[in-house]
Amino acid sequence: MEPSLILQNVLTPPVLFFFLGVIAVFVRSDLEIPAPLPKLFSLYLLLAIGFRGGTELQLSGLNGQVIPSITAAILMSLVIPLICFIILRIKFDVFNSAAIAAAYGSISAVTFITAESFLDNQNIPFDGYMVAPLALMESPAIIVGLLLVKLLAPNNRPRASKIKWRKILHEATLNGSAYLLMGSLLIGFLTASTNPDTLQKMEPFTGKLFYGAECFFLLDMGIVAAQRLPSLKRAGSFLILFAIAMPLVNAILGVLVAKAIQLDEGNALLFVVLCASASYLAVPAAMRMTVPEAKSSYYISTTLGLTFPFNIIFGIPLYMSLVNKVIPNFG
Amino acid sequence: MEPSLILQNVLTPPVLFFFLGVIAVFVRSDLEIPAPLPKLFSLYLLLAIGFRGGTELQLSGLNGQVIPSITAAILMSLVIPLICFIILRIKFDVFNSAAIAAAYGSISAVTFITAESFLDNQNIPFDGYMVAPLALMESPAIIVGLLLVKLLAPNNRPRASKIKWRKILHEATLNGSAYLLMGSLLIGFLTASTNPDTLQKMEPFTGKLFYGAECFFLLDMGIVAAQRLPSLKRAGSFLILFAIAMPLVNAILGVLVAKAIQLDEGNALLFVVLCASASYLAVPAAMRMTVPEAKSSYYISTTLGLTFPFNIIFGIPLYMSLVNKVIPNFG
Amino acid sequence: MEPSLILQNVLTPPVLFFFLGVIAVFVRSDLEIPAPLPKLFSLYLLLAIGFRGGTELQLSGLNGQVIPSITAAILMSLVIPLICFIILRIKFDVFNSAAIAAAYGSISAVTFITAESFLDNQNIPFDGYMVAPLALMESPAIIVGLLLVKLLAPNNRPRASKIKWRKILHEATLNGSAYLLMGSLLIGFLTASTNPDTLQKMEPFTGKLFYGAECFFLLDMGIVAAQRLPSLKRAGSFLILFAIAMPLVNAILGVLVAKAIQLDEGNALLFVVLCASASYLAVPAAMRMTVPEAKSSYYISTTLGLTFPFNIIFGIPLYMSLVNKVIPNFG
Amino acid sequence: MKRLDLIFGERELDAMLKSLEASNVPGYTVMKHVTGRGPERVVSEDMEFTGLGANAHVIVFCEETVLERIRANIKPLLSYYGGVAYVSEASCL
Amino acid sequence: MKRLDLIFGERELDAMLKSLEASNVPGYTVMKHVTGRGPERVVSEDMEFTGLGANAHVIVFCEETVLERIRANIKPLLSYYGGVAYVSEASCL
Amino acid sequence: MKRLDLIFGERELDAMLKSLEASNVPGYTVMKHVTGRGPERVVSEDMEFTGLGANAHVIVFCEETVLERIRANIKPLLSYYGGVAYVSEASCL
Ligand SMILES: Nc1ncnc2c1ncn2[C@@H]1O[C@H](COP(=O)(O)O)[C@@H](O)[C@H]1O
Ligand SMILES: Nc1ncnc2c1ncn2[C@@H]1O[C@H](COP(=O)(O)O)[C@@H](O)[C@H]1O
Ligand SMILES: Nc1ncnc2c1ncn2[C@@H]1O[C@H](COP(=O)(O)O)[C@@H](O)[C@H]1O
Ligand code: NA
Ligand code: NA
Ligand code: NA
Repeated sequence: MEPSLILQNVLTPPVLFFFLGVIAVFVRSDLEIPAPLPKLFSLYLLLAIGFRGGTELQLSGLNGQVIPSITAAILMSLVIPLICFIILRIKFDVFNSAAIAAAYGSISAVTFITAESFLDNQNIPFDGYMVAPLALMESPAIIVGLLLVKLLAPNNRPRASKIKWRKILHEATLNGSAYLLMGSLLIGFLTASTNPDTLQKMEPFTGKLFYGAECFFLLDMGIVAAQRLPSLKRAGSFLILFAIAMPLVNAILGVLVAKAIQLDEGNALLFVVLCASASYLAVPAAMRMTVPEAKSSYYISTTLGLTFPFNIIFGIPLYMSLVNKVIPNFG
Repeated sequence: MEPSLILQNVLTPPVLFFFLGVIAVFVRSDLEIPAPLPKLFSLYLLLAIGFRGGTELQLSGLNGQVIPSITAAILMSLVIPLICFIILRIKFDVFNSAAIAAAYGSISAVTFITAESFLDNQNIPFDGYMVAPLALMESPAIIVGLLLVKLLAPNNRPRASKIKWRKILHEATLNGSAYLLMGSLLIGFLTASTNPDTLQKMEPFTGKLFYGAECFFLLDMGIVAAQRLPSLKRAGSFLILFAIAMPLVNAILGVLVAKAIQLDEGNALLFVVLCASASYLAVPAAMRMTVPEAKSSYYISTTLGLTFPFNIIFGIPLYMSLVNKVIPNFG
Repeated sequence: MEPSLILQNVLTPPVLFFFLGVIAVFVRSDLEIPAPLPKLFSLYLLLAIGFRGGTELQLSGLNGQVIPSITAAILMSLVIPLICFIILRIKFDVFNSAAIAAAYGSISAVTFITAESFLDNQNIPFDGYMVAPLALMESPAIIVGLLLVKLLAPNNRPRASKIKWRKILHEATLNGSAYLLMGSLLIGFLTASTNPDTLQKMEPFTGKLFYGAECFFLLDMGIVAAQRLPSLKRAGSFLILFAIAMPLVNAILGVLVAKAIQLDEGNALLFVVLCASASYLAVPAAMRMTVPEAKSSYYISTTLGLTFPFNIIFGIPLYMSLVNKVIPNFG
Repeated sequence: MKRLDLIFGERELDAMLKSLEASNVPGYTVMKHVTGRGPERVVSEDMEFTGLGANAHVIVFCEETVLERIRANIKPLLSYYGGVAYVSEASCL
Repeated sequence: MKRLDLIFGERELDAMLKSLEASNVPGYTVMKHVTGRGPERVVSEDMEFTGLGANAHVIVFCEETVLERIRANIKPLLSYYGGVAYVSEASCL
Repeated sequence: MKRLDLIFGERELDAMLKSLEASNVPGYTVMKHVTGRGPERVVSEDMEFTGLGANAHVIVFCEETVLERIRANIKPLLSYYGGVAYVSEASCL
């Protein structure tokens, strides 16, 4: 079943445009999407999924699966970095281990979006409020990562860089992408509560345009991901293995939790994808500032160069069949 | 009534996104919308309101309230700078007074757009041709500002900078934003006259997308406005007071004129907002070139840092209730 | 008949916005669309016409006029550069002649788009698959241009710059714009074959938004074209004449071929426009790299500064009446 | 040979370049979207959309004699509109 | 007079500028979106959207005495976060 | 220590950087989207979307000996594609 699912996934415009970007690098085309255009699409996607998630959260209310999903998601973003850290310490120092671990505890919004498109394509229903867990998994992972450094870093760390609580919380909640996602979620929620009429005026921008903009951004992500591969090679086989195996491990953990909190098929996939995906936005930005001892090429080349493509291409359909096996479908 | 109107105004997506931007600066989030993305949205908004205004101007024809509105608007953009200038001269030299005065005589397109959204939200009808006064209020205010400098500036002004008539007219009518707004208006008018079928092909771009793009731009405006506050503090309390009180004075003048020319409720609000708003696009660009003696931080920090947020948040609902009081509603 | 057609063409939003840009330069307005915003629109338009063309190619299948159109188009893109080269050699050296010839053998996607809008406006049907010839005419022209240099360039060309076959093929097929156009075409084709449901999810982005984005881009093209005029003057009257006369010659060749392969009115116009238009994207980029001896101002100022505006304003309606005369209409 | 670094408001770029051309410079290089702080003003990138623009950084490599002409032409512009100009030694590679 | 060229990660820009201000510089010029390679890292433009950003290039024209203060303040930042700093001679036009 | 300023067409950037790497430079800094005028060509920002691109400005701080190697490698590229290269003195902060 998986091969056909993978094929179905690969033959959708977002994934095809991702491939187009990857191939552009491999065949050395000079196709490029100059800065700050990728930033435009990145900001747009965060704003749009935040806003839509907020409106759906309001519509569904805080009952049913919402609270369990959010609680479980936050828990996962605390636990996964710890597991990753232990594994990474086999090969890396505290700084690098903590930074990479935080990235894997956090999430990738674009992987999430692609999973939503996949579900749409398979006509499997899911709830818009799953954006809330998405928005809430960035900060805890960053906090765990910084705590690990604060507690376990060698004492000879230069004084100037002692991480203070204030700074940890600041980086965890207020870095640009986390802030925009949370803020748009709140605005969507508030608008749906007080001004439901205006929702349809936002719809062409946050809704209709979304799928195409996602394709455009994935074209760029393909280029960026493929350009990370050389530095991935330099990072060594341990990290390469980690970047593929860890998402699988996290996905298995995720599907078990999803079963435990009785998520439906669609929501379960999204939950698993949150666990299995790794951050290349909020976490690298936070780590660069607070743990400059960690090599940014490690956490960027793994998350962007390997885990992201893996999830986009193979991961999502794989996790889908995992969900189908573990969670009985009462469709 | 006003508090509830203000609350209703504040709880719309554009204003909420504006707040999101403001708060981002206050809590020191690293959210930023890198140049030239704000320019993209600014150009888009000018093109879209110009085009739509032009089509509606064609549909409504030049009869009825159109000519009086335009005449009154141009008059206001000549009178308001004079009043402002006299007040500003209490504290500032000719250069700074003239530059700030010109800004307050001119208009802010985004304030106008937000007022339109407000009316939409309140289900109060208004006419699209009010974009014509909007487009026509920039140039006269610039001309008055430059004339004040030409006539009243001290004689020891360096020769190189003597402003010539040509230059005054050039800056007044041909600076980028005024030119794009007027041009799009004309194109909209021409298209509606000769090719009405193509209007609906423009609609997804100039119409449907508009509300969302407005939100995105207001997010940036929030960031930019909040970043002006420190230099506002340095500008002193006189200017701070001016930036709040002057819009109110201009709004009162505006509502009296609106009553005199018998504008309907909706159009009256738009007219008042034109009077009360201040320019941060065309006028600063023109003043920087022709009156470099004026401190740009003065006219920018007042218009962008204070008058704009004030109008967006409190001004519009306040002016609405002013209109409701002064102009009897035959709804 | 032509004057009225020209007027009808001129009074459409895309052409009017083009004029707005041209006039902005002539009256020295400071309106500018800063980089990389034009690149954004350029990438978007290529992606969108590619994708739409691909889907329509799938829907229409490879029968009927498709194969003849494509074959004829490729043939034209091989023949036209040879004719141009012979003419250009009267005045220019091998390098400049080959580079300009390649540009005129290739195509301008925006001219093509404007022709589609023109047909739409005239309610003349045409087939979406004409994007396939568009996509396939860039590479052959580049190959011919580079071959001419390789074979005919003086022997004292520095060794470092000997063009290798590999490089010729690389530049011809893999430069950014050709790659994106072909790739999007393929993705559109694949999506329409395997996932027709997702087509309507792309529609708001690749379809609805298109006309407005085209207008915005043409505004920029107007600015850019007008800015090329001074260097055109320096290029001399031979090149100016060439830039107007050559499109006409190519159009006549094109209409004869279109008649021979029995294209319908609409498709015939598009085919003629492909022949008559000249490249300012793929070809200049390729020539700059491989034939730096050629002056880029020659091939850029002719294609962008003269041929493009001529085609957009006069060419398209002129070619339409040519098509009407040569090809009997069984409407 | 000399290297001249000019930093000033983007809006004055055309005037400055015209003035450089009048001084017969052999060439120049322009970097836009530059920000900074002088004795008085802070120039930040976020004001670009307002039309105020940021700074431009212009580099000119030229002979001493050309520099004399530039000095005469540029100084009034700089003192009127603001901006700075510094000279260092340079030589062709 | 001296010219100081600082090149380092954009994310450290605020800290650097604060440190320059603390050294009482008369002004500075900032170019962002700069890429490059140092002994260890390659910085490329395409990572901008991730929040990692590119490099910033900061130029300061100042007197020797100011340079001393800058050196004291900036060196720890550079050695901790990475980045390079070079000094050359310059003079006012 | 030396400072090398290279200014040339963006499209040649890859070739130039490869050539710099071959000269074993310790690092380099790249600024793109640079415009300017040389003896022949005017390079303006508005041509970026055509794929012609603008100029790139590359700065290399290196020792005299490295400069020798760069000179040998870069000169042919510059004379073929166009572009300029200037050297000045510099020292580490
Ligand atoms: N000492 C300095 N070092 C480097 N750049 C400076 C210096 N002073 C001024 N600038 C630059 O020159 C621009 C214009 O200066 P001003 O006209 O003095 O505001 C500033 O925005 C800075 O970018
Ligand atoms: N030798 C050099 N010449 C020019 N720029 C350099 C040099 N070394 C480093 N850089 C710049 O400084 C940045 C930071 O250097 P690093 O912290 O060593 O990675 C690099 O990305 C380059 O842009
Ligand atoms: N004398 C000069 N001073 C500063 N920049 C120059 C000079 N000459 C050339 N350039 C720069 O080098 C680029 C390429 O020069 P060229 O190949 O001569 O057209 C120009 O576009 C300018 O940006
Ligand atoms: Na995760
Ligand atoms: Na006003
Ligand atoms: Na052609």
